Order: sequence, then C-alpha cells, then structure tokens
Amino acid sequence: MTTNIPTVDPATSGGVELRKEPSYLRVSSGLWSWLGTLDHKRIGLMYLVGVTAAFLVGGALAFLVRLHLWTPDGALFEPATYNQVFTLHGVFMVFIFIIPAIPASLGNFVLPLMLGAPDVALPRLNLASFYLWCTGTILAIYSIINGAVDTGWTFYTPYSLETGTAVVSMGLGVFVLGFSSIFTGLNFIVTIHKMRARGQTWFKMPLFCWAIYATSVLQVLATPVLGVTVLLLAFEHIYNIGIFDPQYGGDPVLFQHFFWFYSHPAVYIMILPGMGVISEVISVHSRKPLFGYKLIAFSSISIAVISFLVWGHHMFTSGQSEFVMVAFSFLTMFVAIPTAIKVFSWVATIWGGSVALSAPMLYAIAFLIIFTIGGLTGVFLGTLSVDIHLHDTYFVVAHFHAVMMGSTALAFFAGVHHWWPKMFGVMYNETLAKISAVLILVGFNVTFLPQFEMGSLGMPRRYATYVEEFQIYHQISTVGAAILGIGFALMVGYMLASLAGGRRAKANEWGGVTLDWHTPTPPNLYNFDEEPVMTGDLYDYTSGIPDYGKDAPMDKDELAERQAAEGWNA
Amino acid sequence: MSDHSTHGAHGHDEVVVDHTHHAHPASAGLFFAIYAALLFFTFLTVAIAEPVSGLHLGSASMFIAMLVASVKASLVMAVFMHLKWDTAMNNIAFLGSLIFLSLLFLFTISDVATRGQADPAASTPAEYQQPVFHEYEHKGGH
Amino acid sequence: MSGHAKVVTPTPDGGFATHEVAHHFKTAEQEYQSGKLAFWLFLATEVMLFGGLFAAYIIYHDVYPETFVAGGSTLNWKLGALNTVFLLTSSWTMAMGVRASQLSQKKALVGYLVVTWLFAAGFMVVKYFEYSGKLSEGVGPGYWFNPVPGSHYAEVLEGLPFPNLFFALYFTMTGIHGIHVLVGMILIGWLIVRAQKGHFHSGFYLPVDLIGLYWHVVDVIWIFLFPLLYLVP
Amino acid sequence: MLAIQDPFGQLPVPASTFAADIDPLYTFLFATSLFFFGLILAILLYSIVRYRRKHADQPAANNTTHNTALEVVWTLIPTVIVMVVFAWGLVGNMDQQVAPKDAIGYTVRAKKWAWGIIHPGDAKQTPAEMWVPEGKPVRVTMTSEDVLHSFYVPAFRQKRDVVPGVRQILWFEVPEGQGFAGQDFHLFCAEYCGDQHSKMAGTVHVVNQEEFANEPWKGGLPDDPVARGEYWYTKAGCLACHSLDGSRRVGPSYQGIWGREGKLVDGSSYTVDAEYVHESIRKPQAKIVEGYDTAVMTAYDETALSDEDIADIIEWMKTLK
Repeated sequence: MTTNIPTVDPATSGGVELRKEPSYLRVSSGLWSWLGTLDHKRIGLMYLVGVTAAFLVGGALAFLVRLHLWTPDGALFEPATYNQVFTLHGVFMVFIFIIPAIPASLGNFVLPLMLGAPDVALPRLNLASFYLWCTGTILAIYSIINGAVDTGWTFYTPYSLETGTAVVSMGLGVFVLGFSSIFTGLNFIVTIHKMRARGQTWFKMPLFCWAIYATSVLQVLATPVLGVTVLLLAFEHIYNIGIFDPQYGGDPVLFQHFFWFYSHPAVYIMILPGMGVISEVISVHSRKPLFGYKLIAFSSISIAVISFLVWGHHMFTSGQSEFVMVAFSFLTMFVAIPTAIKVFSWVATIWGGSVALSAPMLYAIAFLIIFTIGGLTGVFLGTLSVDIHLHDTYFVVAHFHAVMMGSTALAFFAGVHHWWPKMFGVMYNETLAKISAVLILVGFNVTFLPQFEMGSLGMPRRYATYVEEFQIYHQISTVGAAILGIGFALMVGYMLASLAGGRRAKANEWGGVTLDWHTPTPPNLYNFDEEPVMTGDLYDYTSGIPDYGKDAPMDKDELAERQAAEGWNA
Repeated sequence: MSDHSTHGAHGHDEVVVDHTHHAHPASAGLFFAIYAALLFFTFLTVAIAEPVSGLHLGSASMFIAMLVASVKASLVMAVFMHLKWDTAMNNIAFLGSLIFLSLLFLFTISDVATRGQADPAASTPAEYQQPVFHEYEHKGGH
Repeated sequence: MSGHAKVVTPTPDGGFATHEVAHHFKTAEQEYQSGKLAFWLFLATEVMLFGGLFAAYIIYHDVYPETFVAGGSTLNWKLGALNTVFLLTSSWTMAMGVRASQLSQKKALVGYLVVTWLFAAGFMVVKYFEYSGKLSEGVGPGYWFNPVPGSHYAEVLEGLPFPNLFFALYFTMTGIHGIHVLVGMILIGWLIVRAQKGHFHSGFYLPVDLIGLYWHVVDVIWIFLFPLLYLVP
Repeated sequence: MLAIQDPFGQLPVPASTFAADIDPLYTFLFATSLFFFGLILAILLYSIVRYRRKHADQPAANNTTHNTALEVVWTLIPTVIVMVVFAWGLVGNMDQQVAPKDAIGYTVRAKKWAWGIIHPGDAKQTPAEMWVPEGKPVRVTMTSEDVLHSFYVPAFRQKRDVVPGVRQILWFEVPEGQGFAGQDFHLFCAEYCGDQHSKMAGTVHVVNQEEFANEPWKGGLPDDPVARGEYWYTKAGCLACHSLDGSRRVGPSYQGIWGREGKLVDGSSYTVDAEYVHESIRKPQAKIVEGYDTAVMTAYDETALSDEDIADIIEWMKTLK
C-alpha cells in the first residue's frame, strides 16, 4: 500500500529521527488521565487489563473443575459447589471475557488506526461502555459473594427460577454487560461508516474491520433480546410473573428460544473478530495479500446474517416442533460454507508467502488447527439424528471449547502478540512466546480430544460425578488442562516482564502495511502525524514496507526539552 | 478529558459559516395532515375493535389491528422521524431491525403452532399441548 | 492533525450562534451524520428489546386466546384511547419542535417542547390511575395477582387458564414503556432548559433531532400496545 | 456389521435400531472430517516449511490474491457435503421422532432427582429401573414435576428433554437376536437439573420377550420391610437430598431421625412419627424444617410410593441411628 506518508528503508533509517509528538502513553499521566480518558487506545488497554483478569479468573475456575473431575465421585467439591464453579466459569468466560475480549480491547485499539481515524466516532460512549462493563463485572462478582449462581451460564428456566442462588444480581450483571456490548458495537458501526480515511473505500478496509463490522451488527441486533430475556427472568425470579414458568402458564422452551436468539449470534460475536485478527496476522507474517479478500469479507457478513437463522439447533432435544427443527438444521448447514471458505483462504494465503514463524504466527497456526477441529465437529452437531445422541454431552463441551477457547481466545492472544509492540513500543521474549504457543496447542488437544471421545460415548455434561468407565478420559483431560495452565501462566509472565524490561520494539516490528502500521510506535494521541490518505492497494507488500523513522522513543532529556519548547503537559 | 484539553494547542483552525444543508424542514401543513391522519386511524382502530363495536372479525381481527397500527407507525416513521428524507443507511439501520425481529417472530411462532404434530399416533396435538402441571400439587410461592 | 471545526450560524436576531465540532471530527456534517446513525442504531436496539416482549405476547395470545380476550376486556379502552391521543399529539408537537429548531425559531421550539412535555405528563397521570385502580383490586403482575373475590376482574376471569399471564405481560410491557416515557420527559426537560438558553439553531440541533426520534419511537411502540392490550383482537 | 458402523470405536454399544442409521452417519462425518483435517494440516505444514522466511527481507514467492475457479470449487465441495449430511440426518431423525403405532407405552415421571418408570399395564412407578423387551418398539411418555430433565440412553442414541407442563414423547426399539437381552444400559439425565443432576441416573434392563411377559419389574423386592425401606430410599431419590451420616444436603439428614424433635420454619415444633413421615412424603411443603427454607421437594403420590411403601420406609427409619 502506498500512502502520502513517506516510507523509509529500514536499513538506512537507523531509528534516530525524533517523533513529532509524544506517544499516547506519555501525553499525560496520573490515574485520572486513564480513568477519564476518551482516547480509544487507552480505553482499549483498560479493557485489555480487565478481560485478561477475567480470563485468568475463569481459567482458574476451569482448572478447579478439571481437578474435581479427577475421580468419579468428585475430588474437591460437594455437587452444589461444583455447579457454582462451572457456572461462574461459564459466565466469566462468556459474558465478561470472550464477548468483549477482541472487539473491546483489540478492536478499540486497532480499528481507528486501521481506518486512519483519530478516534472512534463516539469517544464518550466508548468510555461509558467500559464503565458499563465494569459495573456488570462488579454485579457478577457481587453475586458470587451473595450466594453464587448454579444454573449454568444458560440460565434455563424453570431451574433458574427456583434455585436459591443469586440469579437476579447475575441477571442484572448480564443485562448491563449486554448494554456495554451493544454500545461498543454501535460505536464501531458508526466509526466504520463515518470515520474512514480519505481514499479508503469499503473494499480497501482491512479484513479485521470487516469482521468487527459484522460482529457489531450482531451486537446491536441480538443483544437487546438477551437484555429483555434476563430482565424478564429477574422479574420472574422476584415476582413470579410466569412468562417462562410452567407453574404459571409459561413455556420454558420459549425461554430457550429467546436465550438462543441472542446466544447463537453471540457465538459469532465471539468468533468473527477472532477470524478478523487471524486474517491480519496471517497476511502480515506471510507478507502476502489475503487470498480471496472479497470472499472472506462477504463470508463474514453472511455468517452474521445466517447466525440469526440457526439458533434452534441448540434445542433439538428440547421438545420444539419437529418441523422447525428441520428448518434450523438445514440453515445451520449453511454456516459451514463461509467457515470453510475462510479456512481454505487462510491456508492459501500462507501458501507461497514469506512465512515468518514469529510468535503471533504460531498462535495463528494453532488457531487454524483447532478452529478446523471446532468447525468440523460443528457439522456433527448440526446434523439432526447425530445431534440427538451428542446433545448435552461432552462432545458439545469439547466442540464449543474448540471454537471459543481454542479459537477465539487463541486469536485474541495472537492479536495481543501481534499488536503488543505497537501498543507499548516494547517486545516480549519471543522464544518464550513460541514455547507458550506450542504448549497451548498441545495442552488444548490433550484436554479436549478425550472430551470429544467421551461425549460420543455418552458422558453428559455438567456432571459433578460420573460413572467409572469415563475416568481415564477425564484424567487425560485434566493433565491437558495443567499443560494449558502452564502455557497461559508463562504467557502472562513474559508479557508483564516485557513491560518492565523488554527491548524496544522496532517501528514496524512485523513489516505490516495496513494503516495501523503507518503510525508512530506507540501512536500519537490522535494516532497519525498527518491525516492519512489511501491511494494504493490494501495489502501491497511489494511497494515498500512502511518503517516509520520518526518514531524512535525519545529519551528523558529530549522529552523535557521539547515539552518546554512546545508546551506539552502544561 | 484531560488528554483533549492538553491538546488544545492545535487550535480552532477551521471555521465553517452556516451549515444548514442537512436540514430538511418539512412544511408545518404536512405535519398537521399526518397528525390528523393518525387521529383518524386511532378512531378506526377503536371503531372496528370487537369490544367496542361488537364486530366479529374472527382471526382476521388481529391482522387488521396490526395492519392499521403498522400504517400509523409508518406515517410516524416516514414523516415525523424524517425517514422519508433521511439517508439510505439510516433507513437500513432502523428498518433492518424489523427484518431480524420478524425472524424471531417467525421461528418462535411456527414452533409453538406446530409443536407435537409430527407424531399423530403418539397423541392428539391438543392433548400434547395441554399443560399437565395442574395434575400436580402446586408448590408454595417464593 | 485534526483541528476543531466551528460552526457559526446567523440567527434571526442578527447575531451569530456558534457550535464547536468535537475534536475528532473533520466537519460538522460528519459529526451530525455520525450522531444520527448512532442514534438510529440505538433505536434499532429498542425495537429488538420490545420485540421480545411482543413475541411473548403473540405466543401466549395464541396459546390462551380466551384468557387474553377476557383480560383485554377488563382494561378501560377509553383511557387507552385517551393516552393514544396524548402520545400522538405530543409526537406531532415534537416534530414541530424539531422543525422550529431547524429554522432557528427559539420561542416556537421552547413552546412545542413544553407542550410535548405536558402531554407526556398527562399520559403518566392516566397510567397512574389505571395502575392504581388495578392494584387496589388485587390485579398486579405475578406475585400481586390475586383478584379480590367478587370484583369485576374476578368475575370476568373466572375459570380461564392463567389470567395472570395476560396481566404480567400488560404490566411488563406498559411498565417498560412507561419507563421510556419518564426518561423521555427528563430528556425533553433538559432540552427545554438548553433551548431556553439558545443553544439550538439551524447550525446545531442534533440533540433536539435525536430526542425527537426517541420520542417518536416511544409513540410508535404505544401505537402497537394499544390495540394489543386494550382491544385484544 | 458392527465394525462398519463404528470402526473407530467411538460410540457406545449400538443397542437400538437407530444405531444402524446414526452410527454410519457418524462414521461418515468422522472420516470426512479426518480427511479434510488431514488435508488442511498437510497443506499448512507443507507451506510453512516450503515457504519459510529464511532472511529478513525475503518477499513472498507469489502474490496471488484470488483464483475464481479455486474459490468456486472450495465453496461448492462443502456445500454438497453438508447437504448430503443434512438429508441423511433428517431421514434418521424422522425415524427418531415418530413412534410406530404398535409401540408399547411407558410413562416416565421425572423429578429432582429420580426417574419413576411406569411399565405397560401397571399403575405403580418403578424407581430408576426400566425393563424393556427386545424386538418391540417402546414409546415413553414423559412428564416432569419440577424442572427440565432429559431422558438419555446413550446405547439407544435417543434423548429427549422432559419439560414441566407438557408431555414429551420418545421411542426406541432394541433389535432382536443381537445379544442385547440380559444386558443393562445407563440411563442418564442429560439436562442440567440442579445439585444432584449427576446422580439422577437409572438402568435400562433389556430382556427377551418371554421374560418380559413375566413382568420382571415387579420382582426382586426384599422380603424384609426394613430392607425394602432402604431400597426405596436408594432408588426413589430420597438419597440425593437426605444423608444418613448427618451431613447437610438439600434436605435434613436421616441420621437418628426416628422420634427426632425440632423446629419448623413457622416456629412450631415437630416430632418425627409415622404421621409426620407420611405427610412429609405426600405433602412435602406442609411442614418445612427450620434452616431449609428453600425446600424444593415435590410430592410422592400413590403411584410413586404406596402407603405400604411408606410403611416400609418408616420401619427402616426406626433402625437408623
């Protein structure tokens, strides 16, 4: 891609030129400069800290679940406690971690950069979304103290109506988190429509932006239905209004319809941005334009639309109408097609590229492998007769962990590794990062392949105890979880270490060409030195890779001098 | 906040005088005509409703009531909300939601309407759909 | 890089009103259109939110038709019709208010907004009488649904399956709608204050426009609620 | 035949007629998935090795951005495969959904956390154990007394949620002459239903038709009333909520229960005697022991536990220390 920003040969620049402005990290300091910031990058980083913390909590809960299942009678907890632990694992991972993970943290940081914009369209709403996320999270934590929740993250009625646990506060937490998600999505749609750089047509938008766009549409249209559902659930729990309670004439299956009308699109709210990240990472680290760009862009949109038509495949055994099931199964099959297109396109992009086995690329390759497993096993579950057998077994558990954890979470971490030098101007220890990527890939498969197996054999999910013949699978799975845990702990360790003493990142660490790599490293407060204009192709690695010579970090003396001269931080 | 205030150095370098080209004030007469039409349709809604008029329209009554309401809603949206003059994208953003909403209606309603009909030998649909919990003792309230 | 654009508009009294465009927008047009699109998307979420309730209504109407017809017959359709007229009128005055702001007519704008607010308040007063009338006879949502024996409600609903469901939906739907009316009243009140200070003019009337849109959606939802609840088809 | 159905050994014993349809489809899906997974993995690994960046400014070997023919092909192939899979799954499912007219009727009542099975021609529930004949279709009509449950027999490849408020129907047939008579299969609850969800299990005994005619579910009860009482305790679901060792579960423990005195939530006091036990089984919500305010127990009516059964339980309770 060519822009009006001069490109500098990395061999001769030497990184000695000074920035024009201080980076967004240095432009102001103090707690309030973060908590009250309207800068999309700082908001993105605050989300990054928040969702990573949620991931660690959720991960610890998952590990407790796995440890508990070491023995058939349950090694750690009473069943009641076990039910709370797996429910909290689900709620934390789904509502607090995965849904905001990529859009709200990476999306916030990267999207305006990719669009050549100084900020998102609605910075105040963006900050408000963050505080809604905080409020929702606090409500969720409050409900743990207040008796936890033992309904599973799906809150199926009527169990969720009669359980004595804190369903109301958790429901309100989910309601608030939902609105955080809605406002983030709404903000991104407006940003993509109204804030693109001059010359950046829709088809010159990086695929990450397409993915975020498709995601945002889902967030805006599907989440309100979840909102009204948990609201009704809360009313019902307190006042017995009866809409979902058969005792009072309600229909529990209707709750499932409402819940999955949101929660199936929510699955794509989780995975689509991950696909976007992977598209960018694969392109940059293969130094090659995305193969089949338009088809990938359209497949994102078509996945988003189809996702509204298939929610009933979560309910094949629920007693819904057989005729509706046929329609849902038929439509479900169409999800497989755009998904397959994406996988083929990614592999075709790597084919013939200049493939760097960097840490982000290793995470992306791990994503590709696990996502393929997740996608293929999804077809089993969309097939009517086979799903009757597999529904609510560990096969389902393993399938959605392949898509959620093995794919979305890995894509999230691929993206974090990819944009880390841009975010902080420092690099992590890449050797450790590669080790951790391999550990996670191995750990994932050791954890979840046995779960596919025992699901096929008929091990139902959400069991605090189980029959002895499944013990060996559970034990292998627990060992895998330990490997996963080591991989993630290592990752958190070297990432934090890089902030304390990592080497300075290069101006363009990976040789990216999209607009996000045309900013100083780390970017300015308003991102660009000059308003960018796109003139060339989107992923053009042949016309010179931008290496922003002016972005070498300033040392303290230079900073003070220029602050005095130009009146920064007055 | 503080980020932006420290950045005021860039100054107000762009001044645009008057900026009314996105305003399309419609005529007051049109607004009044629409208002009158809305009142008329409200009267119509009431006049054809069974509890008021005693008309027996049967299953068509729901359809007619919703049709009249849709006409009223369309008038409000097109004129009062300026959708008629608004950008295509704003139209899509708002009216698109109705398409997705209709999916929720379509699938949930067709589920409830056809539940239990695939297996006529098992039981009659009426029996199948009949709630059975009243056979059991009601539990105490919360 | 991005500067702060400023809009200067001549006002009818011969002065100039100014509006400073937010830092990250290039032009006032971009700011206006971004705000508009964002708000339309927000209204789409409102449609989906109420849509869930309407879906529940239609389904239970289908399952328990007699109950719903009887339940609807206990509501006072005259009060419902009065409220419909209130909301339609306020919707019309709101549209006229937006028009006034586009034409920089400050006095007319304030006048229309005040009338809109008064009709909204009238709506809530009627709603208050409806709610309190029902609650006093033991007809409330869920837990509070114990019609007083011998009351009109108890007679009409005698022997029908799950009359509680109709009233649960009635209170939930009108309750959430009523909250929207209250929020609208607060927003319109805020507009009145700002309009009085002369903040809105042909160069900057986005808040009036957006709150106007919100108010019309509240009206549109009621247009559907009225026949479904008061004149159950 | 079994080998073709499940060559990778991933499915439980194929003990119903559905297995003949579902297992080959599962195997087809598995083999196809394995093929595509292998293909993708092979191309991926090959490209990584073959096109590995060896020096820092190495450009890509080619910059192809699309290939319409290839893209059409890889759109069409999955489309065809998933349509075949859909149709195959639909045919199997139609079979699963519609019971044959000559099926013998069972009734299953689910409650937290026990299955009650009423065998054909009987009025009394058998707790947690089900006898089915081979070679005859079985139709199960299910109701739930509290929350969602799901009737799942992995060996039969059949599952159906039990939804409170409506009757749910499920059917299956154990093929005759394949050696399933005399075998026992797991019955699981597959829909999460609370604390003891994982203990809400049962056994399906397959018997041949002669043995079935002897109504085997009626036999096997111990002669001793105390032993019978313990049998009801373990099978009818009491065990899930009431411990014998004093530990706290959902309901009060039975340790030393007979003659025990205590307080109820309404402040009055109770003494455990025959009348109290009887009432607590028939109308659990009538007297709620202090500290167990969120009592979830549903009533056991005569089809679940007859008065004689309750008498057995009382005899057994007298022996508890």
